[in-house]
Amino acid sequence: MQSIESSIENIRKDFPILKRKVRDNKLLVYLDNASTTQKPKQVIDAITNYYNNYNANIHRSVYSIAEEATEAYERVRDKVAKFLNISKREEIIFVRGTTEGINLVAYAWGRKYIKEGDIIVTTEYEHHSNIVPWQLLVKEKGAKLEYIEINDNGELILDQLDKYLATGKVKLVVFSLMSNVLGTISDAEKIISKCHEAGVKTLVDAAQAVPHMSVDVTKLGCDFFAFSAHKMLGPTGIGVLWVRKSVLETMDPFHGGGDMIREVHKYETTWNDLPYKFEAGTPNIADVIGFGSAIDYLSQLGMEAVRKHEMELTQYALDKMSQIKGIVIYGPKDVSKRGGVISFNFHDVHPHDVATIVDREGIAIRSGHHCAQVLMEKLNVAATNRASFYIYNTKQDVDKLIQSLGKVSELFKL
Amino acid sequence: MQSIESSIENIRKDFPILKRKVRDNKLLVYLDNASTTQKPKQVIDAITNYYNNYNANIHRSVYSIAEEATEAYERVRDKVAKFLNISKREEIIFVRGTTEGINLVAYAWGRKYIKEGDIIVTTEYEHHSNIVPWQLLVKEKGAKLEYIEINDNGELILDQLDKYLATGKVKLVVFSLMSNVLGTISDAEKIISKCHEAGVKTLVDAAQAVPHMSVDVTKLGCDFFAFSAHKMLGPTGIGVLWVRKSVLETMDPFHGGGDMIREVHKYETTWNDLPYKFEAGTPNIADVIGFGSAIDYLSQLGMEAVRKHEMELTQYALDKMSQIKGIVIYGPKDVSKRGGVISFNFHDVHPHDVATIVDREGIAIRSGHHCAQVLMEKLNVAATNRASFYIYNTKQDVDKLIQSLGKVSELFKL
Amino acid sequence: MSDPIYTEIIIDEARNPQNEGTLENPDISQHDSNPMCGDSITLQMNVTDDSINDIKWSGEGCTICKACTSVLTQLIKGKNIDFAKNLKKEEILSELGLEYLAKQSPIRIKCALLSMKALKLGLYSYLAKKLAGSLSLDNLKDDAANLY
Amino acid sequence: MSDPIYTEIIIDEARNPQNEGTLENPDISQHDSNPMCGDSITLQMNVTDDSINDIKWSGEGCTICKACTSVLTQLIKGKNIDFAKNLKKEEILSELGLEYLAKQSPIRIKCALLSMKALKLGLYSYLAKKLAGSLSLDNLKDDAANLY
Ligand SMILES: Cc1ncc(COP(=O)(O)O)c(C=O)c1O
Ligand SMILES: Cc1ncc(COP(=O)(O)O)c(C=O)c1O
Repeated sequence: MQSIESSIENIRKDFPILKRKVRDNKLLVYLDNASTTQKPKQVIDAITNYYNNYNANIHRSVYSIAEEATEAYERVRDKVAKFLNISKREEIIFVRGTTEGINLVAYAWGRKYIKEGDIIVTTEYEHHSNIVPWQLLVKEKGAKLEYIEINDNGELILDQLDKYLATGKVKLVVFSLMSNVLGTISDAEKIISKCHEAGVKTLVDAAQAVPHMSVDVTKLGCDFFAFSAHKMLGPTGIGVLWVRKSVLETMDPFHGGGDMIREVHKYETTWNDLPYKFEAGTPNIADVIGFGSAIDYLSQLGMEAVRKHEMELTQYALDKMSQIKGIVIYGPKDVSKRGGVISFNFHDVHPHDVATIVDREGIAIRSGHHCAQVLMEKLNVAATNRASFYIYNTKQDVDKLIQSLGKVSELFKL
Repeated sequence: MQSIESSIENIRKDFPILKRKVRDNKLLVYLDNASTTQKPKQVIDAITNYYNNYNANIHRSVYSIAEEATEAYERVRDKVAKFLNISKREEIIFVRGTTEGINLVAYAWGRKYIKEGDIIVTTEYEHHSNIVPWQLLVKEKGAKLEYIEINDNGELILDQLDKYLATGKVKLVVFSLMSNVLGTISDAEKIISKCHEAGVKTLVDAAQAVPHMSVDVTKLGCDFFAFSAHKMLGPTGIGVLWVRKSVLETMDPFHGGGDMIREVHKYETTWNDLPYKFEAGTPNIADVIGFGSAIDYLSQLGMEAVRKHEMELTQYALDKMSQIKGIVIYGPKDVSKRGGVISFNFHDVHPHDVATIVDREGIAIRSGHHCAQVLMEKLNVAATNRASFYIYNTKQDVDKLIQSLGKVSELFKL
Repeated sequence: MSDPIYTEIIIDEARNPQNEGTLENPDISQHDSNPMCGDSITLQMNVTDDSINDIKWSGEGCTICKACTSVLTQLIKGKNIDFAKNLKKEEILSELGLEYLAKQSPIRIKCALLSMKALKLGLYSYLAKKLAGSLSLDNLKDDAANLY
Repeated sequence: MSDPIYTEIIIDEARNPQNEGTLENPDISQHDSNPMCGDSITLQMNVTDDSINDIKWSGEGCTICKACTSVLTQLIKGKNIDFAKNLKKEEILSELGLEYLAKQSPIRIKCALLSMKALKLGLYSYLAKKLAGSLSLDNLKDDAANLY
């Protein structure tokens, strides 16, 4: 497997947007990859090719292009299975993204199995999409939501999980495999094995993990697993919810409509086979097909190489950034325990102002609460700045960021 | 406004797929437009342009391309508003399609307001997506689902609505503005005014109507209105749910997650303004932008011209088809009361066989139950064939179909 | 134009299918349907001494579905359960010259194999009831699930 | 590179904002926040004889948000309610040379106008309570809704 570094010029050529000039004719430096990634021309071409050559609705018709479309769509399900070492393709449900995936679980599993007095455990570093659906559910059911807190290093305090499990009331533990703010990689093996012992189901929010490291769902051993295509070179509007078959078989349908039924009568209806039971209506066919290309692209690079590249960049950036006047950096210091997401703040300068100043140089970083307000409350800040890397980012990108951050110190006389 | 007929050659040039050869080198004749339509290069280009030039997550960041993306996304909301004469942009919610739109209503409105003993009224010619969500809801709530039947001409028997309304138990009446099987255009004005008088809410499934005729949502006066982009030149994976603001304001959120919140705390959360409260997670940004181009394209043609073209084609096709040996045609005979969707059967030949034979000539028609099994039961058939037209179809396309249907009679010795 | 699908054999087989009807007190009765097109088949069998001594089918289907169902029932009738358990889809398809469907038409293949799916599921339920817990049955359910 | 946004005026105004604090028993107290960035402002006012005789704000915000809030409170303080009701966003923006924000940065404009949104909503609630049912108020809620 080649290193990303050695082929980075070719990789960058695959991403048309990297030639984009913004603001005062500055070349775009895109460092908001935790939010969404850019798309290689292979992905864009797959979508275009679908629309230009075989656009048709799927699963429904016998004519040629409908068969081609159905084949192409279903082949992506196989690609996802292979990419994540999932043995049963029917466990893979296409959804709009991580958010819809988690909500589907809350509605179609949670509303059936969560009862009054039950506990759902989440963590302090979750994205809103792994908090709010559970808040809504526990409110409806008279259940309770509890939080595993983080320590000063930005890591989960897993003893707290033991405490909750000991109550015997926990029905579900949900956590992010990688924090989208701190970059922390959760000790999934430990969490899931504790839950297994206690007979408790687990949901993994893998939105930040699947794009950036090799993940083996079978080995992981969780029950629910969700992620988004747009954070891994794929199109917007598509993502995956994986559910262990034995669990999926016990779930009520979520959306009612076309394709998810077997037979509809006026007053009763039977459901289609898995996974179609959970894919009601015309799916996002073009973007599933584009997503297939994204998986091909990443597979070709190799997820180990992707991870290695990001670890190098992150180490480089952490070293340089920590020397900037007035800066605070959040999350684990050890790059082997974190992904390529660096959140930071300047004393006395609001992140929004930092992002705007940096943007003037063509550099895109994110500032805000990153849909993690519970974590912001914990860190005792309203917002942070966040730079996050992907396969097309270089040390030069980091250098530009560092230089621009220097201007912040200057302008605000830090 | 130019007629479609006079500019059809130019229109056809905008659709790359119409040059596609299928099977034994036959030029594709696409007549499954009720299922999904083809896309003009303007729509495909808008998507490509987004990915190539300003792909970024929206509503969240201050850097240049994120602002461009947010602007472009929100501008489409305005386009939808203008296209359908909706005065409040915040009433427009982007969803995956009609199916998700209707399910959103069932969950976020229905679960709150439908109680034991209540009645929801639907019709015999609904698509599964306007039946199954209500079956699920009434089952959960101990409510009842009733059907307005159709007469021999394929039109709703509206006296039956009076009967249901007279019970005083009806909370919601749902109906399709145009049947996807019979082509029947519902008498929406009458239905909605009856419901208004009775203080009953109405939901319009406009999946087949918005693409094919001029629709004025304000004038219509319903409470909920849903349709899909992919049936009107737009990309797959995007659609619209419109809800009257006074109703939308009373609805609980549907999906929990990013963007739909105002402030998230550990145990309580407040919601974002409309419509964002109902758009959780990263939306399907690229396809919303592509959808904007589809609306532009149709606006430029003019929906009156679209309707006129389809009426002409439909009349032409009905005349010719009715002369084929062994054929039965369903739905209203009068083209002013129906859209460009023609369902038909041959005595003794299964629709699947018909579609396969026709497909050998490169002609794409749909055969099956069209996600309308309740209607199939009523028509006393397992399935039908369906040819459906759009702006790029010509009388030659119809001629080819007719010729090919002749072969069916021959092969099966009808 | 050649229409290899709609050969005279197939049209005839579908027009005059064998073993259409129902059984009085079937030992096995299995319904299955194809949500895409509405094909809907019920297969009924009587079993004596591990042998399928009668088989009938009823329902709606296209030419391909009917022809294949007819052929399937003819192949199975009088054979023992092990034969039916191990029947391969290729054996049905080749009888009617439809082998290429499996490759060329992922959608029409479902029409051809619907009755076979019902057969495998029906046998599964029947044997599962008789030999509850026996592992050797698992392949039947999997066979049915992986037919297309 | 020119950085027209971060002029000395704005940085100074934000570093030393006027009217920061809280009131004991405010007649009007309105909180609003920007879900995108976490800016979060509470505006409090005392009203006597239709005149806003005291105004304070508290909360978190970026340089632009703070500077604009400071300017807004200075403009309003001592003025009568009608003045505040009719205050236009352009008046705030021009004080700080930020007019172009409205066109160029649909996102940062929200930072600049958050306090104005709170002002309009706060007045709406206050007046609605006083003159329940009066139609002349509707524009305030709309003003707030349509600021950005
Ligand atoms: C009348 C009608 N309603 C609803 C739908 C469902 O639309 P979608 O599959 O885009 O959700 C369709 C199309 O399949 C339709 O024709
Ligand atoms: C950890 C995590 N979970 C969930 C999400 C939500 O993903 P989406 O917005 O694609 O639904 C994100 C991204 O925003 C994320 O970073």
